[in-house]
Amino acid sequence: MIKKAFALLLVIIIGIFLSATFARIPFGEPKTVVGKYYLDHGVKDLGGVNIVTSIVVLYRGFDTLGEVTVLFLAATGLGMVLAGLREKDEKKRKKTPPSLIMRTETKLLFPMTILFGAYIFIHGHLTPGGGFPGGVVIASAFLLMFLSHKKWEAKEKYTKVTEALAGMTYVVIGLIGLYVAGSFLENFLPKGVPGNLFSAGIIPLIYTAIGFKVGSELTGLLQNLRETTE
Amino acid sequence: MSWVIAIAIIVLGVVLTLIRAMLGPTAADRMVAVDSMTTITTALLVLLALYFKRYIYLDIALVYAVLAFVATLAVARYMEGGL
Amino acid sequence: MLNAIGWFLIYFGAFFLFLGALGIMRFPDVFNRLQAGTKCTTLGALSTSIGVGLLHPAWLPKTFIIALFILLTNPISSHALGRASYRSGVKLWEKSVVDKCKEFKECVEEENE
Amino acid sequence: MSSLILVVSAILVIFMIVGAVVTIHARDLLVAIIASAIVDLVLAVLFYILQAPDVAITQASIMGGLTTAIFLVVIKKTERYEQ
Repeated sequence: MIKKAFALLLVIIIGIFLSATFARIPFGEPKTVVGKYYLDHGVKDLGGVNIVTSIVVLYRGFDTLGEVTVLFLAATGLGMVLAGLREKDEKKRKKTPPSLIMRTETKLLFPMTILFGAYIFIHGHLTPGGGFPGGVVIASAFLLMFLSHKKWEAKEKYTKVTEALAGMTYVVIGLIGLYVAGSFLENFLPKGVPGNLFSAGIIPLIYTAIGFKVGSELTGLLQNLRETTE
Repeated sequence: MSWVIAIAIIVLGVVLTLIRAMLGPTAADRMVAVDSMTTITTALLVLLALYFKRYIYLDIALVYAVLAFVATLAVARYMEGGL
Repeated sequence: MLNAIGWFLIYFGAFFLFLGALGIMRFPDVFNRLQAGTKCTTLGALSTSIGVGLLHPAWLPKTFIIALFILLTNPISSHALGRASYRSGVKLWEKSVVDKCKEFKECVEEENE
Repeated sequence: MSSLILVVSAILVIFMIVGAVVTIHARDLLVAIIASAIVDLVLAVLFYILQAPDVAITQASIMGGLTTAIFLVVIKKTERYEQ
Protein backbone atom coordinates (compact mmCIF):
# COMPACT_ATOMS: atom_id res chain seq x y z
CA MET A 1 0.00 0.00 0.00
CA ILE A 2 2.72 2.46 0.98
CA LYS A 3 4.59 1.38 -2.15
CA LYS A 4 1.61 2.23 -4.37
CA ALA A 5 1.14 5.62 -2.69
CA PHE A 6 4.81 6.38 -3.22
CA ALA A 7 4.56 5.45 -6.91
CA LEU A 8 1.50 7.66 -7.33
CA LEU A 9 3.29 10.56 -5.65
CA LEU A 10 6.27 10.09 -7.97
CA VAL A 11 4.02 10.08 -11.04
CA ILE A 12 2.28 13.27 -9.90
CA ILE A 13 5.59 15.07 -9.28
CA ILE A 14 6.94 14.05 -12.70
CA GLY A 15 3.67 15.16 -14.30
CA ILE A 16 3.85 18.59 -12.66
CA PHE A 17 7.42 19.15 -13.80
CA LEU A 18 6.69 17.95 -17.35
CA SER A 19 3.61 20.12 -17.74
CA ALA A 20 5.46 23.14 -16.37
CA THR A 21 8.21 22.55 -18.91
CA PHE A 22 5.95 21.97 -21.89
CA ALA A 23 3.75 24.96 -21.07
CA ARG A 24 6.61 27.30 -21.90
CA ILE A 25 7.18 25.91 -25.39
CA PRO A 26 5.03 27.81 -27.91
CA PHE A 27 2.77 25.67 -30.08
CA GLY A 28 3.66 25.47 -33.74
CA GLU A 29 6.69 27.75 -33.82
CA PRO A 30 10.18 26.63 -34.73
CA LYS A 31 12.35 26.74 -31.64
CA THR A 32 15.77 25.91 -33.01
CA VAL A 33 17.92 27.55 -35.66
CA VAL A 34 18.03 24.38 -37.77
CA GLY A 35 14.24 24.03 -37.80
CA LYS A 36 13.88 27.66 -38.85
CA TYR A 37 16.37 27.10 -41.66
CA TYR A 38 14.49 24.05 -42.92
CA LEU A 39 11.17 25.86 -42.90
CA ASP A 40 12.56 28.93 -44.68
CA HIS A 41 14.75 27.29 -47.31
CA GLY A 42 13.40 23.75 -47.66
CA VAL A 43 10.93 24.17 -50.50
CA LYS A 44 13.23 26.50 -52.44
CA ASP A 45 16.31 24.28 -52.10
CA LEU A 46 14.80 20.90 -52.77
CA GLY A 47 11.47 21.36 -54.55
CA GLY A 48 9.41 19.06 -52.33
CA VAL A 49 6.21 20.51 -50.91
CA ASN A 50 6.07 18.17 -47.90
CA ILE A 51 8.96 19.43 -45.79
CA VAL A 52 9.00 16.35 -43.55
CA THR A 53 9.83 13.97 -46.37
CA SER A 54 12.42 16.42 -47.71
CA ILE A 55 14.15 16.32 -44.33
CA VAL A 56 13.85 12.54 -44.03
CA VAL A 57 15.11 11.73 -47.52
CA LEU A 58 17.49 14.52 -48.47
CA TYR A 59 18.74 16.49 -45.47
CA ARG A 60 18.90 13.35 -43.32
CA GLY A 61 19.14 10.68 -46.03
CA PHE A 62 21.95 8.74 -44.42
CA ASP A 63 19.92 8.26 -41.21
CA THR A 64 17.05 6.84 -43.26
CA LEU A 65 19.44 4.32 -44.79
CA GLY A 66 20.35 3.31 -41.25
CA GLU A 67 16.68 2.94 -40.27
CA VAL A 68 16.01 0.70 -43.25
CA THR A 69 19.01 -1.40 -42.27
CA VAL A 70 17.69 -1.72 -38.70
CA LEU A 71 14.33 -2.93 -39.99
CA PHE A 72 16.11 -5.44 -42.24
CA LEU A 73 18.15 -6.72 -39.29
CA ALA A 74 15.03 -7.10 -37.15
CA ALA A 75 13.18 -9.06 -39.84
CA THR A 76 16.21 -11.30 -40.46
CA GLY A 77 16.67 -11.95 -36.76
CA LEU A 78 13.03 -12.90 -36.33
CA GLY A 79 13.30 -15.23 -39.30
CA MET A 80 16.31 -16.94 -37.75
CA VAL A 81 14.58 -17.32 -34.37
CA LEU A 82 11.45 -18.75 -35.96
CA ALA A 83 13.43 -21.15 -38.17
CA GLY A 84 14.44 -23.02 -35.01
CA LEU A 85 10.83 -23.32 -33.91
CA ARG A 86 9.49 -24.68 -37.12
CA GLU A 87 10.40 -28.33 -36.77
CA LYS A 88 8.85 -28.74 -33.32
CA ASP A 89 5.34 -27.76 -34.35
CA GLU A 90 4.77 -30.49 -36.89
CA LYS A 91 1.48 -31.74 -35.48
CA LYS A 92 -1.44 -30.57 -37.58
CA ARG A 93 -4.08 -28.58 -35.76
CA LYS A 94 -7.58 -28.54 -37.11
CA LYS A 95 -8.31 -25.03 -38.29
CA THR A 96 -11.62 -23.39 -39.05
CA PRO A 97 -11.64 -22.55 -42.77
CA PRO A 98 -12.46 -18.99 -43.82
CA SER A 99 -15.96 -18.39 -45.12
CA LEU A 100 -16.89 -17.80 -48.75
CA ILE A 101 -17.78 -14.13 -48.20
CA MET A 102 -14.39 -13.43 -46.66
CA ARG A 103 -12.52 -15.16 -49.47
CA THR A 104 -14.40 -13.38 -52.25
CA GLU A 105 -14.22 -9.93 -50.73
CA THR A 106 -10.54 -10.04 -49.83
CA LYS A 107 -9.76 -11.16 -53.37
CA LEU A 108 -11.51 -7.97 -54.50
CA LEU A 109 -9.80 -5.75 -51.94
CA PHE A 110 -6.26 -7.06 -52.37
CA PRO A 111 -5.28 -5.19 -55.58
CA MET A 112 -7.00 -2.03 -54.41
CA THR A 113 -5.05 -2.01 -51.16
CA ILE A 114 -1.77 -2.58 -52.99
CA LEU A 115 -2.62 0.26 -55.36
CA PHE A 116 -3.31 2.51 -52.37
CA GLY A 117 0.07 1.64 -50.87
CA ALA A 118 1.77 2.51 -54.15
CA TYR A 119 -0.13 5.82 -54.17
CA ILE A 120 1.14 6.63 -50.69
CA PHE A 121 4.79 6.10 -51.46
CA ILE A 122 4.78 7.66 -54.90
CA HIS A 123 3.12 10.84 -53.60
CA GLY A 124 5.44 11.02 -50.59
CA HIS A 125 6.72 14.50 -51.48
CA LEU A 126 3.21 15.92 -51.98
CA THR A 127 0.98 14.35 -49.34
CA PRO A 128 1.66 12.93 -45.87
CA GLY A 129 3.12 9.48 -45.85
CA GLY A 130 6.08 8.07 -47.67
CA GLY A 131 7.98 4.86 -47.98
CA PHE A 132 7.35 3.37 -44.56
CA PRO A 133 3.54 3.75 -44.42
CA GLY A 134 3.27 2.71 -48.07
CA GLY A 135 5.23 -0.45 -47.42
CA VAL A 136 3.14 -1.20 -44.36
CA VAL A 137 -0.07 -0.81 -46.37
CA ILE A 138 1.26 -3.27 -48.96
CA ALA A 139 2.19 -5.72 -46.20
CA SER A 140 -1.32 -5.31 -44.76
CA ALA A 141 -2.75 -6.33 -48.11
CA PHE A 142 -0.72 -9.53 -47.94
CA LEU A 143 -1.84 -10.01 -44.33
CA LEU A 144 -5.43 -9.82 -45.56
CA MET A 145 -4.78 -12.67 -47.97
CA PHE A 146 -2.96 -14.71 -45.32
CA LEU A 147 -5.91 -14.33 -42.99
CA SER A 148 -8.56 -15.34 -45.43
CA HIS A 149 -6.98 -18.00 -47.66
CA LYS A 150 -5.62 -21.24 -46.33
CA LYS A 151 -3.20 -22.18 -49.06
CA TRP A 152 -2.17 -18.77 -50.35
CA GLU A 153 1.44 -17.89 -49.65
CA ALA A 154 4.15 -15.41 -50.57
CA LYS A 155 7.14 -17.37 -51.81
CA GLU A 156 10.25 -16.63 -49.84
CA LYS A 157 12.51 -16.31 -52.89
CA TYR A 158 10.37 -13.54 -54.38
CA THR A 159 10.24 -11.47 -51.19
CA LYS A 160 13.97 -11.87 -50.64
CA VAL A 161 14.82 -10.89 -54.24
CA THR A 162 12.52 -7.84 -54.15
CA GLU A 163 13.99 -6.72 -50.86
CA ALA A 164 17.58 -7.09 -52.06
CA LEU A 165 16.89 -5.25 -55.33
CA ALA A 166 15.18 -2.37 -53.51
CA GLY A 167 18.02 -2.00 -51.02
CA MET A 168 20.56 -2.04 -53.82
CA THR A 169 18.60 0.62 -55.69
CA TYR A 170 18.77 2.89 -52.64
CA VAL A 171 22.55 2.54 -52.32
CA VAL A 172 23.11 2.90 -56.07
CA ILE A 173 21.11 6.15 -56.13
CA GLY A 174 23.31 7.39 -53.31
CA LEU A 175 26.48 6.41 -55.18
CA ILE A 176 25.29 8.16 -58.35
CA GLY A 177 24.79 11.26 -56.19
CA LEU A 178 28.36 10.85 -54.92
CA TYR A 179 29.67 10.66 -58.46
CA VAL A 180 27.59 13.42 -60.07
CA ALA A 181 26.91 15.96 -57.34
CA GLY A 182 29.78 15.43 -54.96
CA SER A 183 28.34 13.78 -51.86
CA PHE A 184 26.50 10.60 -50.90
CA LEU A 185 22.71 10.74 -51.46
CA GLU A 186 22.93 14.24 -52.96
CA ASN A 187 20.13 15.28 -55.30
CA PHE A 188 21.24 14.99 -58.92
CA LEU A 189 17.94 15.31 -60.78
CA PRO A 190 16.21 18.61 -61.71
CA LYS A 191 13.96 20.00 -58.98
CA GLY A 192 10.98 20.81 -61.18
CA VAL A 193 8.03 22.92 -60.14
CA PRO A 194 7.05 22.39 -56.47
CA GLY A 195 3.67 20.70 -56.28
CA ASN A 196 3.92 18.63 -59.44
CA LEU A 197 4.20 14.85 -59.37
CA PHE A 198 7.51 14.90 -61.24
CA SER A 199 9.40 17.21 -58.95
CA ALA A 200 11.67 17.16 -55.90
CA GLY A 201 14.52 15.31 -57.62
CA ILE A 202 15.29 11.90 -56.16
CA ILE A 203 12.65 11.83 -53.38
CA PRO A 204 10.08 9.75 -55.35
CA LEU A 205 12.78 7.32 -56.51
CA ILE A 206 14.12 6.73 -53.02
CA TYR A 207 10.65 6.44 -51.56
CA THR A 208 9.70 3.86 -54.18
CA ALA A 209 12.75 1.83 -53.21
CA ILE A 210 11.94 2.13 -49.49
CA GLY A 211 8.32 1.20 -50.11
CA PHE A 212 9.25 -1.98 -51.95
CA LYS A 213 11.86 -2.85 -49.33
CA VAL A 214 9.60 -2.35 -46.29
CA GLY A 215 6.67 -4.08 -47.97
CA SER A 216 8.63 -7.18 -48.94
CA GLU A 217 10.40 -7.34 -45.56
CA LEU A 218 7.18 -7.22 -43.56
CA THR A 219 5.52 -9.69 -45.95
CA GLY A 220 8.37 -12.14 -45.42
CA LEU A 221 8.07 -11.65 -41.67
CA LEU A 222 4.34 -12.37 -41.73
CA GLN A 223 4.94 -15.42 -43.91
CA ASN A 224 7.47 -16.72 -41.37
CA LEU A 225 5.01 -16.17 -38.52
CA ARG A 226 2.30 -17.94 -40.47
CA GLU A 227 4.39 -21.00 -41.16
CA THR A 228 5.11 -21.43 -37.47
CA THR A 229 1.42 -21.39 -36.52
CA GLU A 230 0.55 -24.15 -38.99
CA MET B 1 -21.42 27.36 -34.53
CA SER B 2 -22.72 24.75 -36.95
CA TRP B 3 -19.29 23.17 -36.79
CA VAL B 4 -19.47 22.79 -33.07
CA ILE B 5 -22.79 20.92 -33.21
CA ALA B 6 -21.76 18.47 -35.93
CA ILE B 7 -18.37 17.68 -34.40
CA ALA B 8 -19.86 17.44 -30.90
CA ILE B 9 -22.47 14.89 -31.99
CA ILE B 10 -19.85 12.71 -33.63
CA VAL B 11 -17.44 12.97 -30.69
CA LEU B 12 -20.30 11.97 -28.40
CA GLY B 13 -20.74 8.87 -30.55
CA VAL B 14 -17.02 8.06 -30.27
CA VAL B 15 -17.26 8.46 -26.49
CA LEU B 16 -20.24 6.08 -26.25
CA THR B 17 -18.48 3.37 -28.26
CA LEU B 18 -15.33 3.80 -26.21
CA ILE B 19 -17.32 3.38 -22.99
CA ARG B 20 -18.77 0.16 -24.35
CA ALA B 21 -15.28 -0.96 -25.38
CA MET B 22 -14.04 -0.38 -21.84
CA LEU B 23 -17.07 -1.99 -20.12
CA GLY B 24 -18.00 -4.80 -22.50
CA PRO B 25 -18.39 -8.13 -20.75
CA THR B 26 -16.82 -10.33 -23.43
CA ALA B 27 -14.02 -9.75 -25.91
CA ALA B 28 -16.50 -9.90 -28.80
CA ASP B 29 -18.43 -6.94 -27.37
CA ARG B 30 -15.27 -4.90 -27.16
CA MET B 31 -14.27 -5.76 -30.71
CA VAL B 32 -17.69 -4.77 -32.05
CA ALA B 33 -17.31 -1.44 -30.28
CA VAL B 34 -13.82 -0.91 -31.70
CA ASP B 35 -15.04 -1.72 -35.19
CA SER B 36 -17.80 0.87 -34.95
CA MET B 37 -15.39 3.35 -33.40
CA THR B 38 -13.11 3.19 -36.41
CA THR B 39 -15.99 3.87 -38.77
CA ILE B 40 -17.22 6.81 -36.71
CA THR B 41 -13.66 8.10 -36.44
CA THR B 42 -13.28 7.99 -40.22
CA ALA B 43 -16.25 10.32 -40.54
CA LEU B 44 -14.81 12.54 -37.81
CA LEU B 45 -11.49 12.77 -39.63
CA VAL B 46 -13.18 13.74 -42.90
CA LEU B 47 -15.14 16.44 -41.10
CA LEU B 48 -12.03 17.74 -39.31
CA ALA B 49 -10.20 17.93 -42.65
CA LEU B 50 -12.90 20.36 -43.75
CA TYR B 51 -12.59 22.21 -40.43
CA PHE B 52 -8.83 22.67 -40.83
CA LYS B 53 -9.32 23.32 -44.60
CA ARG B 54 -6.43 21.01 -45.55
CA TYR B 55 -6.95 18.73 -48.53
CA ILE B 56 -4.04 16.45 -47.65
CA TYR B 57 -5.62 15.44 -44.34
CA LEU B 58 -8.11 13.30 -46.25
CA ASP B 59 -5.33 10.76 -46.79
CA ILE B 60 -5.39 9.81 -43.13
CA ALA B 61 -9.13 9.21 -43.25
CA LEU B 62 -8.48 7.03 -46.29
CA VAL B 63 -5.88 5.01 -44.37
CA TYR B 64 -8.41 4.55 -41.57
CA ALA B 65 -11.08 3.41 -44.00
CA VAL B 66 -8.77 0.94 -45.73
CA LEU B 67 -6.77 -0.52 -42.88
CA ALA B 68 -8.78 -0.40 -39.68
CA PHE B 69 -10.80 -3.46 -40.58
CA VAL B 70 -7.72 -5.66 -40.90
CA ALA B 71 -7.41 -5.69 -37.11
CA THR B 72 -11.09 -6.66 -36.80
CA LEU B 73 -10.61 -9.46 -39.29
CA ALA B 74 -7.54 -10.75 -37.45
CA VAL B 75 -9.32 -10.79 -34.09
CA ALA B 76 -12.33 -12.52 -35.67
CA ARG B 77 -10.15 -15.20 -37.21
CA TYR B 78 -8.44 -15.70 -33.87
CA MET B 79 -11.76 -16.06 -32.06
CA GLU B 80 -13.12 -18.69 -34.43
CA GLY B 81 -9.85 -20.60 -34.24
CA GLY B 82 -8.57 -20.16 -37.75
CA LEU B 83 -5.40 -18.16 -37.29
CA MET C 1 -28.03 24.92 -53.16
CA LEU C 2 -25.10 22.51 -53.14
CA ASN C 3 -24.06 24.03 -49.84
CA ALA C 4 -27.43 23.34 -48.25
CA ILE C 5 -27.46 19.74 -49.49
CA GLY C 6 -23.94 19.23 -48.15
CA TRP C 7 -24.83 20.54 -44.71
CA PHE C 8 -27.98 18.47 -44.66
CA LEU C 9 -25.98 15.32 -45.48
CA ILE C 10 -23.40 16.10 -42.79
CA TYR C 11 -26.08 16.52 -40.11
CA PHE C 12 -27.95 13.45 -41.31
CA GLY C 13 -24.75 11.42 -41.12
CA ALA C 14 -23.78 12.77 -37.72
CA PHE C 15 -27.22 11.90 -36.37
CA PHE C 16 -26.99 8.36 -37.68
CA LEU C 17 -23.48 7.93 -36.29
CA PHE C 18 -24.78 8.99 -32.92
CA LEU C 19 -27.67 6.55 -33.19
CA GLY C 20 -25.28 3.73 -34.02
CA ALA C 21 -23.13 4.55 -31.01
CA LEU C 22 -26.23 4.68 -28.81
CA GLY C 23 -27.19 1.24 -30.08
CA ILE C 24 -23.73 -0.07 -29.25
CA MET C 25 -24.17 1.32 -25.76
CA ARG C 26 -27.71 0.15 -25.04
CA PHE C 27 -28.34 -3.14 -26.84
CA PRO C 28 -28.21 -6.36 -24.82
CA ASP C 29 -25.92 -8.80 -26.64
CA VAL C 30 -23.21 -9.04 -29.27
CA PHE C 31 -25.40 -9.71 -32.29
CA ASN C 32 -27.78 -6.84 -31.61
CA ARG C 33 -24.83 -4.53 -31.10
CA LEU C 34 -23.32 -5.71 -34.36
CA GLN C 35 -26.55 -4.78 -36.10
CA ALA C 36 -26.55 -1.23 -34.76
CA GLY C 37 -22.84 -0.75 -35.03
CA THR C 38 -22.57 -1.69 -38.66
CA LYS C 39 -25.67 -0.47 -40.44
CA CYS C 40 -26.07 2.91 -38.78
CA THR C 41 -22.41 3.81 -38.86
CA THR C 42 -22.01 2.76 -42.49
CA LEU C 43 -24.87 5.00 -43.56
CA GLY C 44 -23.63 7.83 -41.35
CA ALA C 45 -20.03 7.73 -42.52
CA LEU C 46 -21.12 7.48 -46.16
CA SER C 47 -23.39 10.49 -46.02
CA THR C 48 -20.94 12.55 -43.96
CA SER C 49 -18.09 12.03 -46.39
CA ILE C 50 -20.28 12.70 -49.43
CA GLY C 51 -21.58 15.83 -47.73
CA VAL C 52 -18.06 17.13 -47.15
CA GLY C 53 -17.37 16.44 -50.82
CA LEU C 54 -20.40 18.47 -51.83
CA LEU C 55 -19.31 21.43 -49.70
CA HIS C 56 -15.92 21.40 -51.45
CA PRO C 57 -16.49 20.10 -54.99
CA ALA C 58 -12.74 19.81 -55.61
CA TRP C 59 -12.52 17.20 -52.86
CA LEU C 60 -15.34 15.08 -54.23
CA PRO C 61 -13.20 12.31 -55.87
CA LYS C 62 -11.26 11.53 -52.72
CA THR C 63 -14.28 11.59 -50.41
CA PHE C 64 -16.02 9.35 -52.90
CA ILE C 65 -13.13 6.88 -52.66
CA ILE C 66 -13.36 7.01 -48.85
CA ALA C 67 -17.09 6.27 -49.05
CA LEU C 68 -16.39 3.39 -51.45
CA PHE C 69 -13.86 1.81 -49.12
CA ILE C 70 -16.20 2.14 -46.14
CA LEU C 71 -18.90 0.50 -48.22
CA LEU C 72 -16.57 -2.36 -49.14
CA THR C 73 -14.84 -3.01 -45.84
CA ASN C 74 -17.60 -2.60 -43.25
CA PRO C 75 -19.84 -5.56 -44.20
CA ILE C 76 -16.98 -8.05 -44.27
CA SER C 77 -15.71 -7.08 -40.84
CA SER C 78 -19.18 -7.36 -39.33
CA HIS C 79 -19.75 -10.70 -41.06
CA ALA C 80 -16.46 -12.04 -39.75
CA LEU C 81 -17.19 -10.82 -36.23
CA GLY C 82 -20.67 -12.28 -36.15
CA ARG C 83 -19.51 -15.65 -37.44
CA ALA C 84 -16.57 -15.73 -35.08
CA SER C 85 -18.59 -14.85 -32.01
CA TYR C 86 -21.26 -17.45 -32.89
CA ARG C 87 -18.63 -20.13 -33.35
CA SER C 88 -16.66 -19.21 -30.26
CA GLY C 89 -19.74 -19.83 -28.17
CA VAL C 90 -21.11 -16.40 -27.36
CA LYS C 91 -24.65 -16.88 -26.05
CA LEU C 92 -27.64 -15.20 -27.62
CA TRP C 93 -29.75 -12.84 -25.53
CA GLU C 94 -32.29 -14.87 -23.53
CA LYS C 95 -35.25 -13.11 -25.16
CA SER C 96 -34.06 -13.87 -28.70
CA VAL C 97 -36.77 -15.56 -30.70
CA VAL C 98 -35.08 -17.19 -33.64
CA ASP C 99 -31.70 -18.83 -34.26
CA LYS C 100 -31.51 -19.45 -38.00
CA CYS C 101 -27.91 -20.55 -37.86
CA LYS C 102 -28.81 -23.65 -35.92
CA GLU C 103 -31.22 -24.82 -38.61
CA PHE C 104 -28.77 -24.83 -41.49
CA LYS C 105 -26.28 -27.61 -41.72
CA GLU C 106 -23.45 -25.77 -43.44
CA CYS C 107 -23.43 -23.09 -40.79
CA VAL C 108 -22.57 -25.57 -38.08
CA GLU C 109 -20.40 -27.98 -40.00
CA GLU C 110 -17.09 -27.22 -41.61
CA GLU C 111 -17.12 -25.62 -45.02
CA ASN C 112 -15.13 -27.03 -47.88
CA GLU C 113 -12.71 -24.85 -49.72
CA MET D 1 -6.06 26.16 -31.64
CA SER D 2 -9.67 26.72 -30.82
CA SER D 3 -11.39 25.62 -27.63
CA LEU D 4 -13.43 23.00 -29.52
CA ILE D 5 -10.28 21.19 -30.58
CA LEU D 6 -8.91 21.48 -27.05
CA VAL D 7 -12.03 19.86 -25.55
CA VAL D 8 -11.99 17.05 -28.13
CA SER D 9 -8.34 16.27 -27.50
CA ALA D 10 -8.87 16.33 -23.72
CA ILE D 11 -11.66 13.74 -24.03
CA LEU D 12 -9.49 11.56 -26.25
CA VAL D 13 -6.55 11.76 -23.83
CA ILE D 14 -8.78 10.65 -20.96
CA PHE D 15 -9.89 7.63 -22.97
CA MET D 16 -6.30 6.81 -23.88
CA ILE D 17 -5.41 6.70 -20.18
CA VAL D 18 -8.41 4.47 -19.39
CA GLY D 19 -7.46 2.16 -22.26
CA ALA D 20 -3.89 1.90 -21.00
CA VAL D 21 -5.14 0.97 -17.51
CA VAL D 22 -7.41 -1.72 -18.99
CA THR D 23 -4.47 -3.02 -21.02
CA ILE D 24 -2.37 -3.42 -17.91
CA HIS D 25 -4.99 -4.97 -15.65
CA ALA D 26 -6.82 -7.36 -18.01
CA ARG D 27 -6.43 -11.07 -17.22
CA ASP D 28 -7.71 -12.09 -20.64
CA LEU D 29 -4.87 -11.17 -22.97
CA LEU D 30 -7.22 -10.82 -25.96
CA VAL D 31 -8.91 -7.96 -24.09
CA ALA D 32 -5.49 -6.43 -23.46
CA ILE D 33 -4.71 -6.57 -27.18
CA ILE D 34 -8.01 -4.94 -28.08
CA ALA D 35 -7.48 -2.19 -25.50
CA SER D 36 -4.00 -1.48 -26.77
CA ALA D 37 -5.42 -1.28 -30.30
CA ILE D 38 -7.86 1.35 -28.98
CA VAL D 39 -4.96 3.31 -27.47
CA ASP D 40 -3.09 3.24 -30.76
CA LEU D 41 -6.07 4.26 -32.90
CA VAL D 42 -6.93 7.17 -30.58
CA LEU D 43 -3.29 8.20 -30.57
CA ALA D 44 -3.41 8.47 -34.37
CA VAL D 45 -6.43 10.79 -34.07
CA LEU D 46 -4.55 12.90 -31.53
CA PHE D 47 -1.56 13.26 -33.85
CA TYR D 48 -3.98 14.32 -36.56
CA ILE D 49 -5.59 16.95 -34.33
CA LEU D 50 -2.18 18.30 -33.31
CA GLN D 51 -1.44 18.72 -37.06
CA ALA D 52 1.28 16.12 -37.55
CA PRO D 53 -0.17 14.21 -40.52
CA ASP D 54 2.97 12.24 -41.37
CA VAL D 55 3.19 10.75 -37.91
CA ALA D 56 -0.56 10.13 -37.86
CA ILE D 57 -0.51 8.22 -41.14
CA THR D 58 2.39 6.05 -40.00
CA GLN D 59 0.72 5.34 -36.65
CA ALA D 60 -2.63 4.49 -38.20
CA SER D 61 -1.16 2.23 -40.86
CA ILE D 62 1.18 0.28 -38.59
CA MET D 63 -1.21 -0.06 -35.68
CA GLY D 64 -4.23 -0.76 -37.86
CA GLY D 65 -3.39 -4.28 -38.80
CA LEU D 66 0.16 -5.41 -38.33
CA THR D 67 0.84 -5.12 -34.61
CA THR D 68 -2.56 -6.54 -33.68
CA ALA D 69 -1.99 -9.54 -35.94
CA ILE D 70 1.51 -10.15 -34.57
CA PHE D 71 0.27 -9.98 -30.96
CA LEU D 72 -2.51 -12.41 -31.85
CA VAL D 73 0.01 -14.86 -33.31
CA VAL D 74 2.01 -14.55 -30.09
CA ILE D 75 -0.93 -15.39 -27.83
CA LYS D 76 -1.87 -18.18 -30.22
CA LYS D 77 1.58 -19.65 -29.73
CA THR D 78 1.54 -19.26 -25.96
CA GLU D 79 -1.73 -18.98 -24.05
CA ARG D 80 -4.67 -16.66 -23.79
CA TYR D 81 -5.34 -16.33 -20.06
CA GLU D 82 -2.84 -14.92 -17.65
CA GLN D 83 -2.21 -16.94 -14.50
